[in-house]
Amino acid sequence: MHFDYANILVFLGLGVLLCALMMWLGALLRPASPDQIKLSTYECGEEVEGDSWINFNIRFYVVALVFLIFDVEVAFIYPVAAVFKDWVSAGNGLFALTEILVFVLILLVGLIYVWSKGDISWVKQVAATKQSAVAAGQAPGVERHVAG
Amino acid sequence: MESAIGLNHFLAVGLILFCLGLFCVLTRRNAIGVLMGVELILNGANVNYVAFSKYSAAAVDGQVFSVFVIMLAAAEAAIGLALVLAIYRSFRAIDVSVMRTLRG
Amino acid sequence: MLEFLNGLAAANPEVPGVLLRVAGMLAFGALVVFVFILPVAGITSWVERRVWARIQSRIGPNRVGPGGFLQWLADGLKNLLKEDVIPQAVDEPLFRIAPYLVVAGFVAAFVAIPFGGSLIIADLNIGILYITAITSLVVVGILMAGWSSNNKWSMLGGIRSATQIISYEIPLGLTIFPVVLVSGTLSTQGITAAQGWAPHTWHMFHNPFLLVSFLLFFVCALAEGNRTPFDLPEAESELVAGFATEYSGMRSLLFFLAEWGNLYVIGALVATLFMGGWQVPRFTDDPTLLAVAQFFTIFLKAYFWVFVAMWVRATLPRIRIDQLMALCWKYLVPMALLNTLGTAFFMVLFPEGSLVVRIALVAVVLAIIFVFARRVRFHLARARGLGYGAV
Amino acid sequence: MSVEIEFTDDHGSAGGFATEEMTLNMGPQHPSTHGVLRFVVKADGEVMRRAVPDVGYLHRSIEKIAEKVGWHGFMPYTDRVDYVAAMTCNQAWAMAAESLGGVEVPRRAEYCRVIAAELGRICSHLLAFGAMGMDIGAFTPFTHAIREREMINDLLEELCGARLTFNYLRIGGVAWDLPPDYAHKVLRFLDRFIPLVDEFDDLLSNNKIYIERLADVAVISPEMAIAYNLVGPNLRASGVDYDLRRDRPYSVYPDFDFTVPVGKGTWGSVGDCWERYIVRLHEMRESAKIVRQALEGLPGGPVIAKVRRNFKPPAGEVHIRVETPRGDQSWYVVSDGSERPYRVHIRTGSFSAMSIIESLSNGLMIADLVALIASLDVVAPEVDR
Amino acid sequence: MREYVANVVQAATSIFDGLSVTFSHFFREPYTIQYPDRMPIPVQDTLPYRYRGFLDVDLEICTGCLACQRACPIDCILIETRKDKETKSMLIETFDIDLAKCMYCGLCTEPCPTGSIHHTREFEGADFSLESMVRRFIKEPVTAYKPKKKGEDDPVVAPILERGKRYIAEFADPKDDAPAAAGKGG
Amino acid sequence: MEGLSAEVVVFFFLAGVAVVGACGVAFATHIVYSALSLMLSFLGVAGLYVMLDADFVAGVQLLVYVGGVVVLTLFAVMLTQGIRDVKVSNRSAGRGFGLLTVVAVFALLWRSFQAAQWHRPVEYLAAESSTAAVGNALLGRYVLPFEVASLVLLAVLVGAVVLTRKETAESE
Amino acid sequence: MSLVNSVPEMVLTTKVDQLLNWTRKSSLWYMLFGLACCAIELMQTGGPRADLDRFGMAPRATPRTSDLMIVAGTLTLKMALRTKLLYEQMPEPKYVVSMGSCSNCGGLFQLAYSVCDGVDKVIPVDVYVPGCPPRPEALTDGLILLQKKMSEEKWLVRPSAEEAALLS
Amino acid sequence: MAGAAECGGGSVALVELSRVERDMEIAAIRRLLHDKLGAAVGVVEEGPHYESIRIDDDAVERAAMLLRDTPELRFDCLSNLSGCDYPGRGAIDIVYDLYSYEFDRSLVLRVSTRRGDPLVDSVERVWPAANWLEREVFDLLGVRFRGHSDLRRILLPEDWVGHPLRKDYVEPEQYHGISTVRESMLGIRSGS
Ligand code: SF4
Ligand code: SF4
Ligand code: SF4
Repeated sequence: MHFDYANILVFLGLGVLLCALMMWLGALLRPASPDQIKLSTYECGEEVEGDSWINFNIRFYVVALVFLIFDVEVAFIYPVAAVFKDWVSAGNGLFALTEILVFVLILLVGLIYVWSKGDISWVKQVAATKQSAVAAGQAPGVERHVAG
Repeated sequence: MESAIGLNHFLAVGLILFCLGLFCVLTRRNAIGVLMGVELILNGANVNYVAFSKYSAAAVDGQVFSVFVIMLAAAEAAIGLALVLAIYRSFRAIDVSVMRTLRG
Repeated sequence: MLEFLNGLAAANPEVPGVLLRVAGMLAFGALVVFVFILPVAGITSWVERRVWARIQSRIGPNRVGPGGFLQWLADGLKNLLKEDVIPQAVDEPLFRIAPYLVVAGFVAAFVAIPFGGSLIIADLNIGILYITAITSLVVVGILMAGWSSNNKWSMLGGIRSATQIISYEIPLGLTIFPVVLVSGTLSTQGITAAQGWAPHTWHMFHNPFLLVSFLLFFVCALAEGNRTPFDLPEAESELVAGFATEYSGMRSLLFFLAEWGNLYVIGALVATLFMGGWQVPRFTDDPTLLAVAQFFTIFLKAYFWVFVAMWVRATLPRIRIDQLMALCWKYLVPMALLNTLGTAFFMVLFPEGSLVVRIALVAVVLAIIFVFARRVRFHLARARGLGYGAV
Repeated sequence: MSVEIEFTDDHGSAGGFATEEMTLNMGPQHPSTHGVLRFVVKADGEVMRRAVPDVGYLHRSIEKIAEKVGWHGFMPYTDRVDYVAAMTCNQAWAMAAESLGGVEVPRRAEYCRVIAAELGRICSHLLAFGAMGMDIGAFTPFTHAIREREMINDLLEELCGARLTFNYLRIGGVAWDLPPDYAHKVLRFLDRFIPLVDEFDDLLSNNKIYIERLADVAVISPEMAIAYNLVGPNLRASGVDYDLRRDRPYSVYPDFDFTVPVGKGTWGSVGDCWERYIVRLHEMRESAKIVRQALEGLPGGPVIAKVRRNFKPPAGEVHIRVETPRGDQSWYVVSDGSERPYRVHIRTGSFSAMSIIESLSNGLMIADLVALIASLDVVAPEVDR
Repeated sequence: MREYVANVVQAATSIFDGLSVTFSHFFREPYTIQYPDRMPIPVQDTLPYRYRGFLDVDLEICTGCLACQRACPIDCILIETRKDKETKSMLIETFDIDLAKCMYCGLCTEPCPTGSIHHTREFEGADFSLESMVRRFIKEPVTAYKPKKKGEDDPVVAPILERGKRYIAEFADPKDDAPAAAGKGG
Repeated sequence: MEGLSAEVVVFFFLAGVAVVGACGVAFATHIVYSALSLMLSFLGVAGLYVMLDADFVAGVQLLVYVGGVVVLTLFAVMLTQGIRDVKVSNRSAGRGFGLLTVVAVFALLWRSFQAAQWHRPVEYLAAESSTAAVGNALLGRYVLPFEVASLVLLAVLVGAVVLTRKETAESE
Repeated sequence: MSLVNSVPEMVLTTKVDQLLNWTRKSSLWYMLFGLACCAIELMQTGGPRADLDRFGMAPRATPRTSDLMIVAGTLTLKMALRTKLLYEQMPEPKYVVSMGSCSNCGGLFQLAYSVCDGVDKVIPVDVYVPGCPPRPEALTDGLILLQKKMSEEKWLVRPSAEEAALLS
Repeated sequence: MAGAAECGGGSVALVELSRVERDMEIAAIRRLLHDKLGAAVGVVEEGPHYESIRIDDDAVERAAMLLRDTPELRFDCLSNLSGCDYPGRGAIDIVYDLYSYEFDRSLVLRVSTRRGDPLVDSVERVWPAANWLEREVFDLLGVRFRGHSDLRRILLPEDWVGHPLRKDYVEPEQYHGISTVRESMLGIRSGS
């Protein structure tokens, strides 16, 4: 078994080697003439304005948070799922099913909670624009042309 | 087949990880750094669990335990980082010493 | 592979076994990486351009080599020769490491991907778990690339990408569960072995939930691979080139390499998990011939899904980040959870599976294909019907 | 992919956390800014606080050039005012000069103008359609649109010898009559093209993802549209049923029977991006109708009135309004009786459309900005001139 | 809940439909014209008669009237003429057209009395330098053409003049035999 | 015997990775580098798990730690500060004292663990898939902790989300 | 350590140079740099009829991965400075094709006060394509000319004394 | 509106159509404005193609307000705003082309301001569309608008010198080191 896993090491190494090899080959053959302007940050042709290393929106963080929890859940279900078949053939399927059910349902509660609290939906402020359609008919001076 | 690598080797690694984590917890002023230290400590402990599970009769228990520990570590990270963010939010800093100051 | 090496070791007792093994490992690895992954990723880029072109009434690359086949080589070499710009403002070590991480992450996934009954680098016990887990390296790599570039577009692209990949890892994992439930193992070879060559024995027809799972899995895999409609990180019309904006020449190509290579991983996973993998009827006893047939079977199945991914990409618009999240958490995750439970329930009901259900599901899929063909004919007739040339 | 978007509490938008605003420069060289427009985007993560357009990267001083090149010589420049729909700009200029000089245009010439202009409108809307798809991330519709454009380009090329910068109209008429067998070719094209518009619907318009991306995004109310002087399809998408061709008819448009598509709020609200998109798609069908009728009712006669080569309209000024694909283009032309215009000012549809973006931008996501720009069908030279 | 299901169904059907549209393109011919080397006929022959490509001048029939130079809004034609003392005829010394600057508007061809200056269907003029894009038609001064009352009889000039006249006439109203945009759009 | 030597090499390599990573966490001046070193350390430890025949735990380690915790940490870092501040506030405080404490703890533990006589059975678990074993354990002996785990996760989910949300809401 | 411009001329290096030139010209990625009307023709050139993709040319959004800048349209003075910056940000080797009268020499907008008369005033141009706008085939023609030019370049070979003098 | 239906010459028809409307309206509108604003409202100026009402530069906003809000008028749209330089008169004229969607009616206002120090009321608060139009006039003609929220150059770069649409504008020799003239390869000195 260890031998199998050693392959992972080899492949990770090969991945790195692949990159290194290409970079090295390229270094042999590619021109290099860095200068101040070339090395400046690309910003659609404008001068750079402000730093990009800034604090990021918390939305992304909350998503990562929820992810982590569910990731752990997935990690828990894997072994259970792997043996479920044996339990079924051993006639204990219903018991195992109940356990999985309880486990999953509890987490589903969590998902429903964050869902209903809007923690996994993005901030959107288009609320104000919604009613504009309603107002279409009452615009002063546009009645003549406003459709239906 | 007697292996050249024994239990002690793993325990030593676990110990080193634990100590480095401890060092991190003690010296880091950045709260996130402290949390990373905690993760290291838990990892060190986990190595021990798994090592014991291999080199003991109760084979699987150690592994199950380590899975639970990983779960707890993740939970700790989630809550801890949320707390850090909360603190940052309140004090505009995640420097542990600053927090101490603020507390009194 | 292990057996092969053991056999080799037995045949050459004078050579130290470990050396032989290590050498063999390296040789096999290098073979797979340089003779399979690299060309497949490259050729995929060419195929993609050709497929795109056809869908867009064009021809696509056809001047470089026969039928444009060498296009990928020219692109690769060209980028190799391109100046390597490392802008001043970047965090240089991380900027350099990022592509390595991404490529290493994706190459490592090939360890557990079967190419045939005996053709697999390593039949890991936790194969499928391993594949989903190793993608984390890609996430970290992309995050690093985006962050170290110190460019706003990269930053946005990197964060978007990381958020997307991690989010979709959940439904991806969940859609794998039904397969694990019915096959009772995490090993990719084990999963394949639990299916047969005949379509109705494939996992996707095991029960209705698995059929849905199969669709969800493909959707999630597209999202994991940053493919349209989930290609937000590189959304050209918004973020220029996403996390790779500042990368030039070979470095940027490495990201593309990972993307195209990942396409094959996606295809191979779909084929393995749901479509019987390399299973072929035992038409011969010659192991070599069988292995070749198996290899082509899974390769074609995988490539079919690669093609579908290209086709989907040429069809669909891109969704927005909040919709992406909503889709993931509000649609895919609950549905995948239900599928898992449903499959478990089904298994309790029919511990041996049900042939009737399998046949019925095959019929359903055939019906869908039939409707699809009708629809295609309709579009063709509409475009041609009024007697105006053949375009 | 839910239709409802949650407006619950606004996490992280106010206060210190995560709300460091990021200043993004979108453009002038950016794939989705349709030429050389620039937006200075203040964003908090993905959500924009403000997007300030910065224009003028394509300011080619066409208005000043008018004062230098003379009445006839300015015609090719009008092609470049809105190169996506050069015909209608030609038309506006011709109408302004004719109106100042009191030139009577032959009826056949008017028909030729309408045929050319409506083909140009289809051409322009095709580009809008394709660019919209591309900005939303679907590349294929764009190439299909380009393919159809090529065919119209061929038709127009046959008519006037150029694919883009037509210079077809002259003061007093059009340069050349329709080539032989032209009607047949155009009709053949239209027969084939109109079913393809349905195909575009199947491919893109009705796509769930596409709808989700556009419906209820950047809704412009009719009052706002009028206050910002939005014109053309953008105005109509907001529910204002107004089309110069019908409501202030010029040329021979009263001869034709066509409907004016108006935003109905099919998937979201009236005046959202999707409505602006679909109005254009419908207008292509209507334009096709007009072309058909014009070809059928084509009168005989000359195609150009006698106009002196040294054209000197009497002093005076006019306001001319023409319905271009980007809406009511308003030309203010002053003549001082000399052989050169004294002053030409063009207020274009894209100019007003650009000016509305800033007030719409708050709360949109970056991806929505792209959709908004595309849906307004802004063309850089028309903004900058 | 109903909306939830409706969303799923709508997404599935519309994507299904979109996929069928794109798939149908595998059964349609590509629209590409394989310029430059894999075309059945030269691309110039597929262009319509009115196509405004590079300008050309038939010096044999140029009267030296400068109408074209005056008509050009951006001065990219330069003609220099001189009265020859001896023959009393007009000599054209320079006839340059700056094709790099030209906007191919055709305004210069309209006033030409003989159709001497005209657009060709040529458009391939890419080059490494701008100077090469100035067409200098005159190597040595040539005598300007004088229209004859009775019609042209010189066997060399006559066909050229006929071409010019035809150009003027048919540009506005091309006959059926004028090559049209054939072989395209199919 | 060669097999064993290979094992030694691999062990020291992995242990080295883990320890170097951990050192990076402890000593890097740049918190983003710290986070990356953390990932390295986790990878090394995952390798050690495999050596200890706990392949499933290794997978979970990859999945949860590398894919989850590290990413979350990186997000937190990016969320809290601009880069310059990060450099500053990754300073360490009281290094001397910290070092002293750690050395003391290390010495203590080292001694006790040298002194301890671990029961060391010659036979240990065959290199079989540990996934099934863990799965059986979770469904069987550890079924209660298994269910409790889901409750804990639920609590953490709600708690963490509320924590991040509450803080944002309060300041308004 | 780079071999560029450092190897004496011999058969092998010439062959390598040929290979390098072949790859470079077979994979010209151009930056999306449409400025004005010519940009429409540039799009059409990438579109189904002319299909630049045949030659392996693909549009790119950033200068970092592009080899070629097709300046398509009127270069205003306001844009000229940005153009220069973007050009500078492209990695070597890089090429510029000037498409259309405007970017060749200002064209009809030489009369304008705000237009830069020719892109060669700001960046070096390799190939000029005349036309207003050049039809897609004309642009293709220009690009083929550029490919010809590229296939004669020397990369590895150390420039001879007079060449070096010419360069500097 | 129906008047144009049988007319062949389109643009001419438009002019005639406008004349009919105008005859009915413009005098009345002027009277209405005059009642409210007094002497600030000038005469109706007759041109060959349309007439306009002349307004003082400091009454524009009030007049605009009235025109927009009076129920019988409702000029809810500023269709065009142009400036024109008349060095002979020493004036810059600003011409407002108003349009009422409700009554389908156009109206032209005209404001004259001194060339030396052009300053006109901004109508941005009445019609938001004026924001950019006024910026454009400011940019190209140098007219300043009183009360404009964001009077910056819009089309030309911030560091541009002069206002090019003035009749006496001289093009600068170079901009940031880029010369603005090009030698004609024909030997003609073209350009301005
Ligand atoms: S085509 Fe136009 S620009 Fe060219 S020379 Fe003739 S008139 Fe001048
Ligand atoms: S080309 Fe024609 S217009 Fe020009 S000078 Fe000669 S005859 Fe006159
Ligand atoms: S060369 Fe002609 S077509 Fe091209 S940008 Fe200039 S004016 Fe437009």
